[in-house]
Parts: sequence; structure tokens; C-alpha cells
Amino acid sequence: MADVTALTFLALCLPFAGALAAPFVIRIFGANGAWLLAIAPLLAFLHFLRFVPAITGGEVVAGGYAWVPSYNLSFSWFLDGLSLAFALLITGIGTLIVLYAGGYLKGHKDQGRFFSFIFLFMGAMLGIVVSDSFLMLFIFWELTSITSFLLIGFDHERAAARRAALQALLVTGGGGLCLLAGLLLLWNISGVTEMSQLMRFGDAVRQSPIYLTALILVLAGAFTKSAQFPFHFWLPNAMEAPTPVSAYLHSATMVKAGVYLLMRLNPVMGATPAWEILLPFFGGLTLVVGTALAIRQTDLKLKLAYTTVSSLGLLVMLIGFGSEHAVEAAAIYLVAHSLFKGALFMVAGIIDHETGTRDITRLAGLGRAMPLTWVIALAAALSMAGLPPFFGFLAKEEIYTALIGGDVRALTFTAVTVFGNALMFAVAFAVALKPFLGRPVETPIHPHEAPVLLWLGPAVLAALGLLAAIFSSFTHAVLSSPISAAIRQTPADIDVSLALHPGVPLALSALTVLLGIGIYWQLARVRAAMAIFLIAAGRGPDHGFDLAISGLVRFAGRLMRILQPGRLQIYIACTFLSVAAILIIPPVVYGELPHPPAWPADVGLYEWAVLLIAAVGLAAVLVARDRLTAIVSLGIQGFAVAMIFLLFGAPDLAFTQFMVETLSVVILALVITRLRLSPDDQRPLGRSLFDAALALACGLGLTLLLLRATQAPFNDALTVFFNAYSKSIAHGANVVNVIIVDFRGTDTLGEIAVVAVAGLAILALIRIRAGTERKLAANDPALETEG
Amino acid sequence: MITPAAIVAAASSAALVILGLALILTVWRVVAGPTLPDRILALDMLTGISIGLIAVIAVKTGFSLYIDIAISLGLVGFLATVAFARFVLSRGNFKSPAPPAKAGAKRRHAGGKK
Amino acid sequence: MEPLLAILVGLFFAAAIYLMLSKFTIRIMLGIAILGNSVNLLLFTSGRLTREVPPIIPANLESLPAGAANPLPQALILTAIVISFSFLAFLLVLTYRAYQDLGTDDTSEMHAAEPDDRPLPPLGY
Amino acid sequence: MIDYILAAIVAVLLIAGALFALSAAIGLVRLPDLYTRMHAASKVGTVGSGLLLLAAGLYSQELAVLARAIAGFVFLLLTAPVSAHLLARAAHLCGYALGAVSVRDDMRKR
Amino acid sequence: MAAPTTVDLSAALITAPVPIGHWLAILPVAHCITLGAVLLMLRAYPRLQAWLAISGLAVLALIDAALLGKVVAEGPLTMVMGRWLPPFGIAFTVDLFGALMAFTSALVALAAGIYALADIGESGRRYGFFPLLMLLMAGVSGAFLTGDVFNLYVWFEVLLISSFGLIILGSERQQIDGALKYAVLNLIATTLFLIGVGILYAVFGTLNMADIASKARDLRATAPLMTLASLFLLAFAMKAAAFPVNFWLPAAYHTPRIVVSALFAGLLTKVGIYALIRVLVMLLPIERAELSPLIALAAAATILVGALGALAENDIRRLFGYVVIAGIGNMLAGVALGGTGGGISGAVFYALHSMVLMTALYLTAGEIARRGGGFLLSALGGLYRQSGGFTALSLVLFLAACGLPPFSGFWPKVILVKASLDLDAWWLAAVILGGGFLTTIAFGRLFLLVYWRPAPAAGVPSPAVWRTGLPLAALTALVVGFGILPEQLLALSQSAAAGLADPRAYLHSVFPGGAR
Amino acid sequence: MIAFLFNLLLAIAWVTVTGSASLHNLVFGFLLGALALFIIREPFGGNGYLRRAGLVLSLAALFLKELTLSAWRVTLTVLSPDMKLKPGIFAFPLTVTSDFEITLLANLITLTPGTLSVDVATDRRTLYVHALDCSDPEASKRDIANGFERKIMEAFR
Amino acid sequence: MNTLIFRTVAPFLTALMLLFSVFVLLRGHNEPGGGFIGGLIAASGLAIYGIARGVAAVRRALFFHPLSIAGFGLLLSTLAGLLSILLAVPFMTGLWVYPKLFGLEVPLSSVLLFDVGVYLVVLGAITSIALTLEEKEVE
Ligand code: NA
Ligand code: NA
Repeated sequence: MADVTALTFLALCLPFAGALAAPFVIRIFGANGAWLLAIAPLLAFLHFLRFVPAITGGEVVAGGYAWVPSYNLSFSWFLDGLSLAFALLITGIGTLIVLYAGGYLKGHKDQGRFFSFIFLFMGAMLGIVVSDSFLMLFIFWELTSITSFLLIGFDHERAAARRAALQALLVTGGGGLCLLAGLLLLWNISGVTEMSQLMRFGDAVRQSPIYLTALILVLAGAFTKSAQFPFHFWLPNAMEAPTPVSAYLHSATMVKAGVYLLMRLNPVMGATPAWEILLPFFGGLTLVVGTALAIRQTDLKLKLAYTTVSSLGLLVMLIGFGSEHAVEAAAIYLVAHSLFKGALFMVAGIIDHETGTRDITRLAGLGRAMPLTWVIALAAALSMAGLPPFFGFLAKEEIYTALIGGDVRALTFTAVTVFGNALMFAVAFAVALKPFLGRPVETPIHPHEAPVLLWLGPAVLAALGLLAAIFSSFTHAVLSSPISAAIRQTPADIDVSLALHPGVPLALSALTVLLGIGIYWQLARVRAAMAIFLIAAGRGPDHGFDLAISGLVRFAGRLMRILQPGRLQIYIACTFLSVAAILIIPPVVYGELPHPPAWPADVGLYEWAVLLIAAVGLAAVLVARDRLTAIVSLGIQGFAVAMIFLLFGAPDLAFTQFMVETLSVVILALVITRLRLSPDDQRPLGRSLFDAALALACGLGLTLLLLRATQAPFNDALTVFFNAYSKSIAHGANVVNVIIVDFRGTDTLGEIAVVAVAGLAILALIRIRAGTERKLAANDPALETEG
Repeated sequence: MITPAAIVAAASSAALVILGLALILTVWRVVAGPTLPDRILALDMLTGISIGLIAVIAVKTGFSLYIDIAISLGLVGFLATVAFARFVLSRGNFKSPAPPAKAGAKRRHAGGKK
Repeated sequence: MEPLLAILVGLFFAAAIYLMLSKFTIRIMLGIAILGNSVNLLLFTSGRLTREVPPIIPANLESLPAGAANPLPQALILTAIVISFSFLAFLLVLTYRAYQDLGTDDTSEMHAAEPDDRPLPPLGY
Repeated sequence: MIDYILAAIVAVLLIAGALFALSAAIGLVRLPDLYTRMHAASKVGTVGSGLLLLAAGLYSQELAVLARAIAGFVFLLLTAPVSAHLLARAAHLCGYALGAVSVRDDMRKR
Repeated sequence: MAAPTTVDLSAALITAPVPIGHWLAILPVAHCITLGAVLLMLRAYPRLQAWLAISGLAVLALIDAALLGKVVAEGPLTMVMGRWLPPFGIAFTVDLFGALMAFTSALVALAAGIYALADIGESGRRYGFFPLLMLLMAGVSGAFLTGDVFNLYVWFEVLLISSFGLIILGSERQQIDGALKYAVLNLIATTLFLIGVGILYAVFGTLNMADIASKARDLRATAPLMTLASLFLLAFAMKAAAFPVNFWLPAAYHTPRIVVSALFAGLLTKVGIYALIRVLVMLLPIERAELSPLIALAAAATILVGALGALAENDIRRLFGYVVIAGIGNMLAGVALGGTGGGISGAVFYALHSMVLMTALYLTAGEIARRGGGFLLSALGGLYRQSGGFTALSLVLFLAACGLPPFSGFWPKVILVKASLDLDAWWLAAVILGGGFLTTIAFGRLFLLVYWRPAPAAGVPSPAVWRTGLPLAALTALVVGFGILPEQLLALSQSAAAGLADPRAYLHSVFPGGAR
Repeated sequence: MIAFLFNLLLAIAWVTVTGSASLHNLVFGFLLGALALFIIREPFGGNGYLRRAGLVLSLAALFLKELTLSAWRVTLTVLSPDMKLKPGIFAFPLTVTSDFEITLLANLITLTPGTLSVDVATDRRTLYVHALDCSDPEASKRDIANGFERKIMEAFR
Repeated sequence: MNTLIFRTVAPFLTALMLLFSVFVLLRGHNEPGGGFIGGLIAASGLAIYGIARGVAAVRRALFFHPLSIAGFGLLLSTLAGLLSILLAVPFMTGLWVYPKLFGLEVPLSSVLLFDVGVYLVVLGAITSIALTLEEKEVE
């Protein structure tokens, strides 16, 4: 199997290779490069096709490479019925989309980039469905969000496209973050990092106390990706993308990632009350809202987009039911939807491309100019409407079979589904009939039949929709049954076919058709009736997105104005508030205040005088009315400190302190000389009280800390060592200096680096003037004189 | 019997106390002012007394090495006073000087003039 | 003696902070100068205190007799003094330049880097 | 005996120096204006500190130390008048007037 | 704690010859200072200076690489200074954590140095950009490699003063204003650190990290030690710009030359985080555990403030400044989570990633300004049209900054979220993810406005320059590489974290004869 | 000439200050002094001679006496309860002309009783002196002219 | 500060201070002093010279830019530390030699070299600061 592993890895890499190659291929071959580029997904498709016999035989093909051993993660994939079906759809439809895009964006200046994005997306999507490792799945998951961001924003000069791209990124990417948390929780619960392993921990997961949390997080990921209500709004907006993108991402693949995840996790997380309530509820709601919104649209792509929303709702609902028929129905519908929706989107693209508009009210009578397109459109629409002899019909039959049951819940959902399907029926015909029938009207571009690159893809998909229904047993054997088996982890054998079996499902189908025709007939009225509800459901969340973003920015702006007011004084005050807290709180909390010190009896008069002078010096600086007085007074405390050093046996320190203190004052004076200070710099009483309290708190805290720290016995090993060997080994009698230049010479090395840099920095500070570079030659004293 | 060391010790202690007093008086002048040169003068004096104090401590402790500190203190004390004197000179005796011209004008001025 | 110095350290610290809480750069600089002294005294105290005997080995001895001051904190303080002096010098010149360029020594009027009227980013797309 | 003499000299120098310093400080406090205070600071301070340095130099009984003490004294003699001059000049130039008791100011005439 | 009255000289004086390999520990610092000194003398020769500096930085990277290799192969490496064995002399002790940080910092500095060729003009060079850069690197390397607390303080100051010098190069009004706030607040931070060192010395009587680590493990968390740990926490949190002491960063990081911002963003805050981890995790682990709720709170607040701040900014440099802050929050979260759950390894990985990424982001900002003519979101546009390659590069960096896969920001985020969930700190996980989401909004908007939106005014497209393109591309390559093949770095971070949580190897390297 | 003498003086200062009176040390001190002088070489343009060391010494003696007296008098003044002062600034017409002489004179005046040099006029003809007792400025001027000024001219001409 | 008295005295003071600074530097190892304090004293001396006679005079006197002197000092100190690599002893190990000069044993050491470096750094940097500030003076 080693070569299979390597080949599969290569197949996964093919789209990425395509992404790298696309710009060059397009630059060389122009739009015809699409034929060349289509080879990449085609090869991958063929590769996956090879697994069909094995998988239909119930096998699972797995492989992978070591990746992050330190976290027990591997780059691993596995193929069962579900992932294989998805892989085939992705690469198969992907091939067609590449060709279609070659025609659709012919001559577009960014066609190369477009192909890169499409291929990146394809690779990511393929990655999602074949990943075994959680993290790999998540990585590819987010990669689809990112690439769809790029694709939706492809027409980036339009604000609407930019907005839609960001919206998609944030909704699906944000959901992805929830998914990450959910996956990590699953990792925590099970201890495994791979889907195939996780299947064995279904019971453990379901019984875990954090099951519900994990479920909600996973659902947040799946629902956002699959545009479930109330996260549905991004999908119609994503129609800003070029039509090949809509056809591919927003019908066949990306939006199905959520559905895929739910199907994948059904054996692990399904069959619990929460699962069986949440999924059908949101799925059903989405179905109704989506179709209702679709009715109202006049833009072809938007109409289709909303039906996509509802189809996804339907799928989620079916997964939530989890019964054998429901899952089988989901499997069939999944395939059917990919075929007909992909085709319809491409048809919408053709119409747009050839006429210059997608507004259904401005289109009519295209049948004569574009007969082939019409045929394709009709075939796909019939499948979508659930009419025989198309694959959609099979799906609908199986759905109704699944829904049949005696209880109120089943009835409710049956009603919902019938209503939804009827609306979808109406939409299908609105798309397939309205533009083609009637008297031709004037369109921005005079319509012609589409070139082969454009019609090839939808034709193949529409034809497949027919063939799949006709050879339904083959289709089931290869696709539907393995999918179903993978979802339920039990062998499945689906037998629904075009043969009509009288019964409740067929009756429901008939009802759906009748209802659908009725709605199509009365489309205008239905629209009007739904207007109010639609405005709320359709514009509400979408408008909310804008409000949320601008509100967030405004809120952040206001918050930052408070947190970052640009006043040094406030910054310093906050800093010292923290200092005070840190110095005062721990001793109080831990109840370890220092012992009260005894009165120092052995302090000489002159020592008191020095201490007094220090205190007076401080006070002098503090009470100085103007800053000049304060500066001169600064010298006092400096001298006092030097005196203290002197009195306690630190001549080096006193020496340095005297020098440095003086030089500091000198520099202060030199600097002050230049300043013309306003005399008034007193703070108001309230402020000074606050400042004093804060300062005293900090001072008190530091005193307490120092007292406490020095009351413990002292370990003087270092000092003993220095004292003993300073002269005998380091040849110096002044122990302090020996420490400075020898024992701890490295400190001094850093210290002089500081001094040198300070010199340099001050030079730069004084010399460099914004705008006017002074022409002073740095190393030439002759040039560096003043003036 | 009073030893020579005791005499010196007593004298140095007394000197320390006297110098302490002198220091405090000088500090008072620094604080009290009233004019800037007064404070500067007092600060200069503080340096001078500190030199004396260091000399006394050298006597009291017997570490003559302190004398070098006194010498350098004399030198830097001088530097401080020089700097302050030039400070006084450049500031003048004006209580409320005009605020600086804002940015640009001022800069042009500083660049051109010697 | 340590308790007295500990209190003095607290006083220095408090005075420094009070000054640094001022709006005016010159006072802040004075605070920084005093802050440096406060920390130096703290380091000095943390190595425990001894009176008057400097850590200098007499000519006739090979090692320092007991009773001398602890040399290690002294060495550390020396380094710290030098460093804080360098920083103070830089800051003082910076203060001067700030005054020169911003036309004030009042930090509440210094917001060239963070202007009060800095706009929000565009709210659209 | 020589010890006692030396000790006595040192003691006298110490006390005298300290007292000079004190009187300088008193002068600094009591004298009426800047210029008169300068007399106290520049002369008395220098002498006081000089005597104390001399005491320290003598007490060490080492020639090198004594030489340094004297050198320190000379430093003071060299610097004290200059700093007094600079400060007085600066103050006068900047208009710090002589105190009210003053009887004459030739410098203002120029 | 009994005070020995005599010291056995044989235990204090190194007698065996020092293998040449040990010099690798001090060489980064010595090399940088030597070169800095030479460049200081060569200020009059800007061209020579620049090339000397850049080849010097390349050599530094090689030295650090060799050092890292040696540490990976042989474990922590101790080099004593001046023949005095620790704790008497200063020892440079390089463990995996330090070596990784040092190596990454050298790479970042090299990239910035090359970029500076385009960004720093005549006067900037004459007034010391390159010597300042070298001495900054001396400080940074010293901080990462030293094994002595006070010595750490010294290197902190070296890098701080160098950063002062760098931040004012150009002397524009807002630079001066920013520099003042930056300088004052950072000086307070280092002063607090120094106070901490003083108290540490008062309590332990030693300054050697290994010595402190072994002594602190014998003591329970008492008030002085808790105060001490909090003091270090505050000081380093200030350095790292954690909330609520992050003010200086947004006030200053957008003011200097862009390459200086890039260096700062890549190095300075990370040194703070490094010190925080070194002191709290290795030296004072008991206290860290006690403080962890506080640290976690600070981390969460820092993440949110950083992410929200990024949303509120119109100037991309300030925006990136807040992104730096948000990153610091993530690292703090790792510190709060501790070693057992992988928090520390997450923080280490995050720090390494962030050094590269933040530098690259600021270089991108420079490139944006070069191509788009400014830094304001409100005035920029059209960069996507101008250059697809640059857009791709930027997008990679932005995604990495949001913590999105498959780039280097993703892995530490996963580790940290997992660690939080392991420890039931679900709220912290939520904040980490939520912060990432807010950052995504900010970067998404940035991308929309600056790249996709048509240029408001027709600008002159600036051609690519290798001096700016090469470093940016190289750093981006690292971001991609560590995203796709993270194992090496993850494993290194893990063992670095393990070495911090259980510093036996570190202690053994310092005291081969066992505890004294 | 003055440069050489000053250099020698520095060398001697070095020897005494370091406390090692060996020839090597003297030579070393001389070299160091030479270096120090080299740094400040400008003022030593070659003019001025030290003529008679004895005169200098006598000047020094006079100075020390005056200094002590001066300190004592000021002490008495400040300690006296009423402090009868008539301070003021008088202009002293200079006879000495060289920089060195003027400086020396001014400093000596400062260090002696009751007088303090404030400034030298820009034409170098007048020295402004502050006196604690300015009741009879002409007497003070005579004292200075016949005392220090004459001694200086004797010693340095 | 263009006063005759000060101008005349300053060179003498500066020379004395430079001399004293070297003295303080050289004996720092055994008594209070050392490179840092020595450097400060020297820089103070040059500052006085600069105040009295103008910045240009100091710059002419020094030949090199003060910062180059500082750089040289920094280099010297680092090299003093690196010297020990030749003897396979650790960085910054104190190395001592006692050559005879005119029959007198002169103790020379890397430690002294290091301290001289410190001296030069401080001298250079502080002088540079003083001159830079002084140069801007408008008088
Ligand atoms: Na040191
Ligand atoms: Na030092």
C-alpha cells in the first residue's frame, strides 16, 4: 500500500500544484490553458475512482505520514464511502468548473489568480473530506474559509464584493474557531486525534459531561459553514463571486463541508436527544426560510443561493433524524443537489455572461438564441423540482419515505418539507422557464449560444443527473449506499429507483408538484405575502453584520480612548497603582507583616543629621514652588545619600555618588537653561492628595518589604568569598573594584555599553532635526564646530 | 589616662556634630532661597562643608583614603557652580518668561544663529 | 540600622513617585533621579549594613577582616548608579527636545504621538 | 609625647575647621544679601574645609596623604574664588540687585 | 541558610582549561559589543558601517545557530566569567529556551538590518543606527544567555538605552513624544526589576539563577516571596506591554523608523516575556502557581485589549502595535497555564513565532507605506492591484497573526487552547479564540481597505527593492515553514518548557558537582 | 617656559600625590603632565616668565596670612549681634595687564578680608570688587594696589 | 561664559583634573577609584575647559570625536575580556604580567586594560554629552 499512500498524497497535492502553476499556464496559453489545468483535478478524480471497488466492498483505505510526533499528530487520511463520494464530487465537479471558468473568465486580467484560488480551494476541500486527523481537518476547514474569502472578493473593486468576502470569512472562520474548540474537547474526551479512532469512542463522548458543550461548538462550526439559519445570510451575499465560484463553492462543495462534518460525526455524537432536536429544528427552519427568501429574489444567482440554503437545511434536518431512511435520503439528496445545483449555477452564469444581466425580470425569450442552454437548464431544474426521470426525484421519494411516521413531530416536519419542496419546485421553474420563454427582450449584451467551455460543464452535470436516475442501482452501489453506510456505520443497501410505487411518498410528491405549480402560478402574490417576514429574516442578520462590525469598531475606539488617553500622567499613575497593590496586598493577604523594629539606640547625632538632611532634601524638592528651586534642592538629597554611603563604609559609592549627583545637576542645569518654563506648575489640592496617598502607599509597601526581607538571616557566602580571595587571587585590595572589574566584570561591560550608547543617543537626539539634516561630519572636528 | 586616639576621637565627634549643624543651616539656605543664586551659593557651600565632613570622617575612621573623595568633590563642586552660574546668566532674573515659540519658528532660529 | 534605612528608602520611593505623578516633565525627571537613589539605598540595605569600615584590604593583610562593609551590594550599586545616570542624562535631553519640539513641558499637552482627534478607521468596507 | 602633640594639633584643627564651617553657615543664614553671603561662603568655607583636610593629612602621618590633603586645599583655593566670581557676576549681570543696606554699586554705572 | 565562614577555593575556581565550544555562550554578546564599538568609531563611514553591521549580524546568526546546535545536542551549556565558578562569578548559562530565543532574535535582527539599508538614511546612519543595532543585539543576546539575575538587569538596560537611541532617530515631533512616554515607563519597569533583584539578594544572598532556583524550591510561598514574584511579574509585564501596564507600546511603537518598530516588536516585548518565564517559571515556580489566576486575568485582558485596540486603529503601525499586545496576552496565558498542561511550551513557541511574525508585520507596514504612500487605513488602497506577490506575502502574515492555519501562529494557539481546556480554564480558551477572531476582523478589514479597495488617489507604483523584499520574503518563508512543518519547533519548545519546569539539567550544568 | 615649569609642577604633584618618590615615578608623572598640558596647549603661547621663585613664595605667605585674617574677620562679623555692614561694589583701576596677573589678583582679592571680585570690565582696565565695608572705597583701592598688585608685579615681571 | 578670570584658570584646573583622573584610574584596584570615577573626573575637567573656552577648543584638543574615544574604550574593554581565549581560560579572566621597566616591577593586567577601557568610555561619552549640550548654547 506504500505506493497508494504516496499516490494519495500526490493526489492531495495536485490542486496545490495547480494553484502554483495556474498563473503561468494562463499567461502562456490564455483561456485555453483551462484544458491543461483541468488535468490536475481530473487526475485526482481518476485516482480516487480507483478506490471505488474497494470502498463499495466495505473496506476503508487509510494512510498518512508522521507529522507532529511530539503532539501525537500525523498527516493522515482515510477513505470510506462518505469521504470517497465527496472526493469524487470535489474533483469531478472541480474538473468541470475549471473548464467552465476557462470560458467564463476568458480574457480577464486576473484569470491566472482566479485559477490559483480555485485550486487552493479545491485542495482545501479535498483535505477536509479525506482528513483523518482532527487538526488536519480543521486546517483545511479554515483554508476553505480563507480561499472562499479570496474568491468572493475576486471582484475586489466593488465594495459589495469586499463586504461579502469579509462576511463569509468572519462567519465561517469564526464558526471554525468554535469547531476547533469542539475538536479539542473531543480530543480531550477520547484521547485520540483521528476521526477513524474516534468512532470507537462514541459512547464515551455521548456520556461525557462536556458532551453538550462539545456538540454546540461543533454545530457552531457546521452551521456557519453550511449556512444554517441564523447564519445563512453570508451565502447569498457570497454570490458577489464570479459564477464558477458560486457553482463550485456555494453549491457543490464548501457549504457541504458542514454537512459532511455532521455526517462524519453522526456515529460519534448522534442519536442523542440534543442531536435529534437541534439538527432537525435548525435544518427545518433553514429549509423554510431559505425557500421563502428564494421566492422573493429576482436575481438568478440569488434565487439559486437561497435554494441552496434551504437544501442544506433539508440535509441537516435529515441527518438529525438519523433513521435509516433519513440518512439514505440525505445521501441521495447530497449527490443530486451537487449535480443539479452546480449545473443551474453554471446556467445562470451563462445567461449572465451572454446577456449581461441576471435579473429575471429583464430576461425573456432566450430559448431561441440559446437552445442548448435551455435544455440543460430544464434538465437540471426538473431534477431540482424532484420530477422523474431525474435523480432529484429519487431523493424526494426517499425523503418522504423517511419522514413518514405517526407522531406530531414527523407530521410537522413532513409539512415543512412539502412546503419547502413546493417552493423549490416553483423556484426551479422560475429559473428554467421564465428567462427562456416568451418574446425576447433587449438585454445589455445580445445573446448568443455559449461556447463549449461554458456549456460543457453544466451539460455533463445535467446529463449525469439523468443517468444517475436511470442507472439508479449502479449509482446507489457506488455512491449512495457507501455514504449511508459510512454515516450510520452499518452496511446499507438503497434500492429506490425511478419505478413508481404507489404510496404515501408518491402522494406527497404529487402534492408537492401541485403546490409548486400553484405557487409558480401565483408567484407575485406569494412574494407580496411573504414580504414582511422576508425583510425581517433576510435583511435582519445581514444588516446586523454591518451594525456589529461598525459597532465593534466604535466601541473599541471608545474603549481605547479611555485605556490609551495619550497622557503620560495617567499612564504613570496606573503603573504606580499597580505597584502599590503589589507591595501592599501580599503581606496583608498572607498576614506576614515585618516585626516592628526596635528603636535604633546606637545612631550618632551626626548620623541623625545626615538622615535629617536627606529627609529635608526630599521635602525641599517636593515643596519647591517652582521647578528651578526644585532642581537646586535636588542636590541636597543626593549629597545626603552620598554621606550615608560614606558613613556605612562605601567610599567608592560615595565617590561615585558625589560625582554623578553633581553631573546630573549640571546636565539638568544645562538643559533647564534652554527651557522657558511657565511658572505655574502646581497641582490642584485634590490631585496632590491623591498623588501623595498613592506615593505614600508605595513607599510604605517598599519599606515593609525591605524590612521583612532584611529581618531574615542573611546568607553571606558570596561576600565571604570575595573578601577572602580578592587580594590573594585577583590581586586587588579594593574588594568593590575587584568585583567590578573581575568577579563581576561582565556587569561592567554591559554598564559601559550603556554609557557609550547614552552618549550616542544624546548626540543623535540633539543633532538630528526632523526635516533638516544638519551637515555635520561626525568624525571631523573641523567641520563639527558650532555655527 | 586619656590617649591621643581618644582626644582625636572626641574632637572628631565634636567636629562631626558641629559640621552636622552647619550642614543643616546650609540646607536651610538652599530651601529658603530666596533667590536662585542664593540657593546655588548654598549648594556650593554644602559641597564645601561635605569636603570637611569627609576629612573628619577620614580622621574618625582612620581611613585616609577618604581624602581623595574630598579632593574630587572640590573639583566637581566647582563644576556644578560653574554650570549654575551660566544657568543664572542665561535665564536672567525674569519671573515669568515668555513661553517658547511653537515648533517651527523656534527651530529655524536655533539652526541659524551662532 | 536597617530599619531606619528601610524607612528612608520608603521615603525616597514615595517622594520619587509623588514627583513622577506630576504633569511636568522636569518634575518627572527629578522624580526619576530620586527613584534611582531610592533603589540604590535599597540595594545597599539589602546587603545589610556595617558602619564605616570600607571593604578595602589593608596592606598588611591578605584578606578582609570581619566587620567591613559588604562589598557586593556596593559593586551592584556602582553599576546601577552609572546606568541610572546615563538614563537620566538621556531623559533630560529628551525632555529638552520634547520641550523644543512640542512647545511645552506639560505632559498633558503632549500628544503628538497620540492625538486626541485621532480618527476611527473607515467603518465601511 | 609627639603623639599627644599631634593629637592636640589635629584636635584643634578639627574643632577650628568645623567652627569656621559653622560660622560660614551662620553667615550664609544671617547676612542680608547674596553678595555679602558670598564672602562667608568663599572665604570661611574654604578655610574651614582646608583646616579639616589638613587635620586629616596630619593625622595619617603619611607624607603622601598630607601632600594630597594640601593638594586638595590648593584645589579649593583655586576654585573657590572663581566660582564666587562667576556666580556674583552672573547674578549681577542678570539684575539681582545688591541688598538694601548697600551703599555703592559702581558696576551698575557701566 | 547558615552562613559559611570559609569557602573552599577548589569549589570556586575553575582550573581546567575551558573548551573552545563553551565560548559560544558568551560569543554573541562579545561579538555584538566588539562590533558595536568598532561601528561607533566608524560613524563617519556610513557605507562601510552598514556592510560591516550586516555581515556581523549574519555572523551572529551563525554563532547562535551553532550555540543552539550545541545545546540541542548536549543540553544546557554554562560558561563562567573570569574563572570564578557560580555563584561567585557571573555565569552565562544557555538552555534550550535561551538558545532558541537568541537564535531567533539574530535572524530577526539580520532581516531588519538588511531592510534598514533601504529604510535608514544618511543621518540615521551617521547618528548611529548600526552601532545602536549591534548594541541592542548585545543587550538582547545577553538577556537571553545570562544565568545571573543582576547581569540580566544590566543587559536589559543595554537593550533599553539602545532602543532609546533607535526610537529617536529622525527626531520628528511624534517620535519625541512617543519616546518620552516609552522611556519614562520603561525606566520605571527596569527600576522595579532592580528593586526585585535587591530583595532577591536580601532573601537569598545570591544572584545566580540556578542557585536561586534550587534555594527557592525549598521555601514555601511567603509574603516577601509573593511580593517579590508579583514585583517581577509587574516589571516584566510592563516590559512585555501586558494590560494594564501596556501604555507605552501604543504610545511609541508607531513613531520611529519602520525598521526600528520592527525590531522593537520582534525583540523587546519578547525579552520581557523571556524574563517573565525565566524568573516565574524556573526561579519562583511555587509563587507562579499561586499567582496564576492573576496572570490568567491579565492575559485575558491583554488579549482583548490588544484585539480591540487593533480594531480601533486607523494607523496600521498602531494597529500592529495592538496585535503585538494581543500576542503578549497569549504568551501570558501560557505562563498562567504553567508547564504541565503545555502552557509554557505554547508560550515559548508563541514567542518564537511572534518574534519573526511581528518583525515581518512591521516591515510589511513599511512596504505598504512605500508602495501606498502612508500608514492610514483611511487613505490607503489598491495594493493588490499593484503587486500580487506582495499581497500574497502580506496575507500570509496577516493570517499567521490571526492564528489561522496553516501558518506558524496556528500551532501555539492550538497548544494554548488545548492546555486551557485540559485545565478546565474554558474561559481562557474562549478568550484566546475570541481574541483571534477579533484580530481576524481587524486584519480582514485591513486587507479589504488597503489591498482590495481601489486606491483613493492614483499613486506611482513603487518597484520592488531587494533590500526590503528579501528580508520580508525570508521572514514570511519562516512563518510558512513553521506552519506547515512545525514538528521541529514544537518539539524544541516542548523540551525547552520541560527544561524550565524541571531545571535539573540547568542546575547540573551550573553546579556539576551537585547543589552546594 | 611657563609651560615647562607648570609641567614640572604637575610631575611633582604626581609624585607627592602617588606617594612614591622614585625617579621613574617622576618621569611618568612628567609624561602624564605633558599629556595633560598637551590637551590644553593653547593658552601657553610662550609668553610670560616665572622670574623669582622667592617673590612667589612671599606672595604666597602674604596670601595665607590674609586668608586666615579674612576668615576670622568674616566670622566675627557674622557672629556679631548687630552686623553693622555697609556693603557695596567699587571699581578698581587695574595696573596689571596680562590675563594671568589679572586673574591672580582677582582671586587673591576674593580670598582676602571683606572683598570679593565680581567682574573684570571688557576693556581689562577695571576690576569690580564687592566689599563688605564700602564706606571708604578709596582706602580699599589703595590697599589692594599697594599690597597684592605690587607683589604680583614684583613676582611675575 | 566669556570671563577673563575663568578663561585663565580653566586650563590649569583641567590639567590638574586630567592628572588626578589618571591617578584615580590607576589606583582604583586597591583603593577607591577606578575607571569610571576617573573617566568622570576627566570628563568634568574637559567640560570646564569647554565652558570656559568653547566647544571648538575641546574638540581640537581631543583630535578624535569623543564618541570614537568611547567606542575605542568599549573595544578595549571587550578585547581585555576576549584576551583570555588565547590561554584557554574563561572570558574576562584577569591575566597578570609583571614586566621590569627600568628595574621596577610594573604590574600590568587585563583587568587594568579593562579599567582603562571603562575610563575611555566614560570620558568619551560624558564629554560628548557635555559638548553636545554646550554646543547648542546660544550666548
Ligand atoms: Na559593575
Ligand atoms: Na563601575
